Amino acid sequence: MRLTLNGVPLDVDVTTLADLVGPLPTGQAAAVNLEVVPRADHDRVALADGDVVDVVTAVAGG
Amino acid sequence: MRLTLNGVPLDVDVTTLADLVGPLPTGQAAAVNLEVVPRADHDRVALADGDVVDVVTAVAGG
Amino acid sequence: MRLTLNGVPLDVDVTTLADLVGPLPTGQAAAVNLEVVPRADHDRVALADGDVVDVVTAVAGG
Amino acid sequence: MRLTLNGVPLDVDVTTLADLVGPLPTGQAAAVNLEVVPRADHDRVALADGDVVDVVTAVAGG
Amino acid sequence: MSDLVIAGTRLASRLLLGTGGLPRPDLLGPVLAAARPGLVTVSVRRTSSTAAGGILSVLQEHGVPVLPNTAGCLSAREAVLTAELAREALGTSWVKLEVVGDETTLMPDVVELVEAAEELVARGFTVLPYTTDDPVVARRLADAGCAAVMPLGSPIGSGLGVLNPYAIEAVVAAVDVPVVLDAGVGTASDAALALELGCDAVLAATAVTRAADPERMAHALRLAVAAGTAARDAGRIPRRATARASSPTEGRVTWSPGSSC
Amino acid sequence: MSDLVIAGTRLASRLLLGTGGLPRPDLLGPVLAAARPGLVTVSVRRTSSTAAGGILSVLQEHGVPVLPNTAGCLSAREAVLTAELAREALGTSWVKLEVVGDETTLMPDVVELVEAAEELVARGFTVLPYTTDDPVVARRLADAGCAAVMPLGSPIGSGLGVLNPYAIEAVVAAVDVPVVLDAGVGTASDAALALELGCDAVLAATAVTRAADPERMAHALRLAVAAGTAARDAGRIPRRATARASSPTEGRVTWSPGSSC
Amino acid sequence: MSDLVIAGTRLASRLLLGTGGLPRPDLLGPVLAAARPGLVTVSVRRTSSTAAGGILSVLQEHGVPVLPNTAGCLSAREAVLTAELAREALGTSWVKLEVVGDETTLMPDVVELVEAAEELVARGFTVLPYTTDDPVVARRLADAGCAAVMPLGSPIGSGLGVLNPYAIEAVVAAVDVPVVLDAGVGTASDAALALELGCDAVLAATAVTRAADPERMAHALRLAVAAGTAARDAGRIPRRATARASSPTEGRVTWSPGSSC
Amino acid sequence: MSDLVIAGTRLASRLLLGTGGLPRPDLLGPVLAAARPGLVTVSVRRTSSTAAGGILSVLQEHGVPVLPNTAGCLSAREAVLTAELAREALGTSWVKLEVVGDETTLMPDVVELVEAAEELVARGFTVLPYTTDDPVVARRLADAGCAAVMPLGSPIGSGLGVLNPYAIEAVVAAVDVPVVLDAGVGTASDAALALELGCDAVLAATAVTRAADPERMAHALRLAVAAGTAARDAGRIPRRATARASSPTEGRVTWSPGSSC
Repeated sequence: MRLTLNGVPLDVDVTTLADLVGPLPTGQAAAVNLEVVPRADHDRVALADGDVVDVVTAVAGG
Repeated sequence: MRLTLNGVPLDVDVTTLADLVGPLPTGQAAAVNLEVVPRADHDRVALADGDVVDVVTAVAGG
Repeated sequence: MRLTLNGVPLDVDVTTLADLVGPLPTGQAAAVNLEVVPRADHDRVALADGDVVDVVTAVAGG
Repeated sequence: MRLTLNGVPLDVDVTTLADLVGPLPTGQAAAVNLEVVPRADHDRVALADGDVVDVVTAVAGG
Repeated sequence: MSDLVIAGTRLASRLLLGTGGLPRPDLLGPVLAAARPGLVTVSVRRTSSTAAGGILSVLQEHGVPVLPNTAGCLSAREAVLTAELAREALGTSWVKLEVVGDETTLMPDVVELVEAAEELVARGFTVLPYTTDDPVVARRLADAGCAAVMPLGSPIGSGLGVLNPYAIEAVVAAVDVPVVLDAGVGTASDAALALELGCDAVLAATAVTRAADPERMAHALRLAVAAGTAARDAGRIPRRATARASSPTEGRVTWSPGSSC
Repeated sequence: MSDLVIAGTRLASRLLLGTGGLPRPDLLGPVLAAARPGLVTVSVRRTSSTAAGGILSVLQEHGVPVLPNTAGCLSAREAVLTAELAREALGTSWVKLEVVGDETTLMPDVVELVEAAEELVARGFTVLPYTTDDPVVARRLADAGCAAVMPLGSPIGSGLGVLNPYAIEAVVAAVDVPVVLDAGVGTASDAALALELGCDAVLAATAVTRAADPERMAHALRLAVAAGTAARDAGRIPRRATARASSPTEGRVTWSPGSSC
Repeated sequence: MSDLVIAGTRLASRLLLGTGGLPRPDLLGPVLAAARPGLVTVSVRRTSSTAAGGILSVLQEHGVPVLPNTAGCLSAREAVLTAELAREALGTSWVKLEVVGDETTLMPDVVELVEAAEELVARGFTVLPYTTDDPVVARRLADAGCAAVMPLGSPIGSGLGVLNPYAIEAVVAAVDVPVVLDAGVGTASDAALALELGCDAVLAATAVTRAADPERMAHALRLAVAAGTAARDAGRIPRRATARASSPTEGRVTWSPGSSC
Repeated sequence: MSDLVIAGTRLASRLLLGTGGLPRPDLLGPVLAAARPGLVTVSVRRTSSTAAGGILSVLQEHGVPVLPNTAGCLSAREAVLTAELAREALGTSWVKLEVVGDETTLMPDVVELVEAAEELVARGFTVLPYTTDDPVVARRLADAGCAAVMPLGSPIGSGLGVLNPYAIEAVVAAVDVPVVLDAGVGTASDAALALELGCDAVLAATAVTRAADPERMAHALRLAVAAGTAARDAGRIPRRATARASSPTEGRVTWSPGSSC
């Protein structure tokens, strides 16, 4: 399956968001196609070819 | 016919806007129910009971 | 003897500055004719008719 | 005779200030040993060995 | 600086004038003669109100183009209606757009202002909005098709001058349309400063009309606008933290260092 | 405001001009034509120095009275000598008295200044001292017989304008002789402000001579001085912390409070 | 002044801190210890970016509540997405809402800002918007349900302090929610001034993180905020144009008027 | 910054306090406890005057060194007499030298001041002169042997703060002795600013004694002086005309440029 992860094209063989990003530590979050996916749903959200996935973390700023 | 002219209730017997306000000099304009009526249409616009008519003029300001 | 003490005319019968002002507490000082007289000299300085004596004290200020 | 003219040592054979500086145009003035010499006295003031002569002129400034 | 052109129209002066607040209507003529403004604002009000009318003939006499305003309007809707009334009354599609957001400070409500500007541009008006000193809002107004932007120096009638010169410079940098400093001018130096900051014109009202001598203040502001324009064109010296002598430092006559001075 | 009179002499303008710093001597004529100054300062320097001379004929041509200065002098003694040289050279007893106390800031040394002023007055000079913005020193100078006082707005050549308007107003209040703002003017609004603060005149040098276009800046300052003078005479509006409408607040056409607006 | 309460939450300090710009990440701990801030902002960025992470454990260690921001967002839509990411990542519904309208000045785009604020309030966020010093926009934000408003003193990172104190006072007067001065603080006196003008808190970032000694500046700002708060509560003396003696005017010892003094 | 040392004596604080103007004498104790000043000024007055006495025991109780002033003196001669009276009365050779030149502005007469300073130094006093913000006079005073210089920020009791920060910086640069900002402080930010400008200490009187709550303002100024000192030591960020982001500019999650945003 062809995905984009944090802006980088990627060819991986995964089914769910959890498969791709694993368990996220506190301070991180994931979005699929620019919609935030709550942590609890990561293993219920199936990824599709062409999906855009982003994982963010808290950084110094502001 | 009961009208409001410049905020003041009025009981008059008129048919058109022109009947009510006469020929307006340069610098003045009239509105019926808060819609501006071009000068050329004053004698074509019929007034109805309850209409709100305003006549304005340029004054010092700003 | 006619003296001026702190701007007020005074008729007194004294010989020395000490006679007039007594022992001054800390924070006070005396001058005769606008010359400061050290505390130790108060009983050695004789006053003369017409002398101007001032006694000052520290006050809130500045 | 050894003079200083405008800060520069000079060996010249002159008698008076006028001999040295000639007729000064309007806008100029001369001093000998840092004393201004009125124009009218230039040919009456004798110079002596070691004298310091300055000639100034109006310049743009201020 | 060449002449000020707004929406393709060359104005006769970089001083614009408001007319409200004169103690006597007959002062308007002398004030106009002294100010020679490029535009003069008027308001439109009900004929039954106590507001002084009869102003147009004086303006015509002095050959000054009129710029109706929407002063007092509290919403885009009100401002659009007022602009339409003014266009019909005065035969001009130019409008100084004002949407007030606060009756104490008379500050613009920029959200309503942008909305009103878009609507009026769509209706064919030449829109000159009275706005804050916010460069982002100014660019929005310019992008919406406004013919100029009119940021405030300080609140209307306050006479506090340009409270934030930095912001006015940012507005000037942000837009390609003319910038007219509006509101807050109190005296000549305020007007000159506005031009020096890069504004293309200044609008004064209270500064003139409520001065002790309105005619003389009108004259003062005309001179100040000309002065500020010329100074800007002349390219001022940079500000320096240290002094720099303006007289020659060499050639002074004095005692030599060694002598007893 | 009537004409400026110093020591009984009516000056043609409230703008005074320094001449040092022009990039080319031939600019002086056009600058004088544009500025039309009431007085023009010059320095006196050794004929052998590199300082530009030949200035007097240009001044005469433009009919401008000359005011020699004692720029660069570091003591009363030096200043008196320089003033005497200038009087002999230029045939005028007027002198702009400068005694510098610090070669970085070029600030006056007021102790030496007062001493020099007293000496020069005693020698029959008409003394215009360059001083600080200290009202007590200004009064001392006036009491010593100076014909005017010339407080600085900011350091010479800095272009920082009037750093302490409060102090300049205090100087104006402290003396009965004319007050000339000297030093620090950078642009037109600075000059206008000085007049508005109550100064009787402004002296500019670097602001003009080192501007990108000296002739135009000369013109700008002439206008600015006229603007500031007129504004002061016109009686400006008071500064207010709150806004005050300049358009009528009554008679607007709008939806009634009850309607859906 | 009692403790600062925002959205029902009592904060430990009126100093809020941004964390971006520290030269070394290990300085964060000492800075927090010195500042003891009421809230600390963080950004959310892709895990693959070079932005320094690992910040949360340091914040937890110091017991400081985190306030995620939407820095860099150019539209309401982007800001809402970023706020949602932050809420999910950090488990807080608080957000410092930033919508930038100009990449040079980093000034807020107030039109997008108001829209984003409305949307985020509707989604249950506690919204603290970074805004301009415009009181009308501030009131719109408060009316939209924002928990505080955060007007800028001057552009982000400029260190210019409060460019328009008048406007900040107007913002304070316009809203009932807490006012946090955000952006522009350069040093201690800027922070104290903000409190004296009526702000309820100050947010500093660059002033601390890019100071030569961030830890010491953090300490300085903590003291300054306390100083400004106390000064405001103490009721300062009014400003006077004239002097007023602070020492007794009677009872001095001196020569009598008639004597030769 | 290390401790403040004047004439070899280490002071406990960079805040100095004047005591005149308290509404009730019993406030002095709490004010001293809140301010913890390094020195406290007093005046000397005739015992028969109405001026409040009994102050020394309170000062002793709080362990604060006393600094007598010569407030109200109009000439060097008067000031020397007053200093001698104070030395005899208080057993200290320290004196805050004031020679007033104008009873409206209470500005120093710097000519008399320098003369008095020279005389008092010759008589063995440790002289701290209250002076103007003139760097040349400050250097003269330092050269005369004064132990510190105390330039005014603005007139005594005016609360106008530092009217000319440029001048205060010039004074700091001009002398090697400690610089104490004296007069004009109105509130905490003024005091912090003075330290940031390079002053070594601040003297406040009216700001505290006539505040609505003197004790709290004393506390505020103590914090402000500490804040300003720390900020100066911390090395503030430079002022910039343009913004600089404090959050990372990379790594944001958003719509790609090509998408419909």
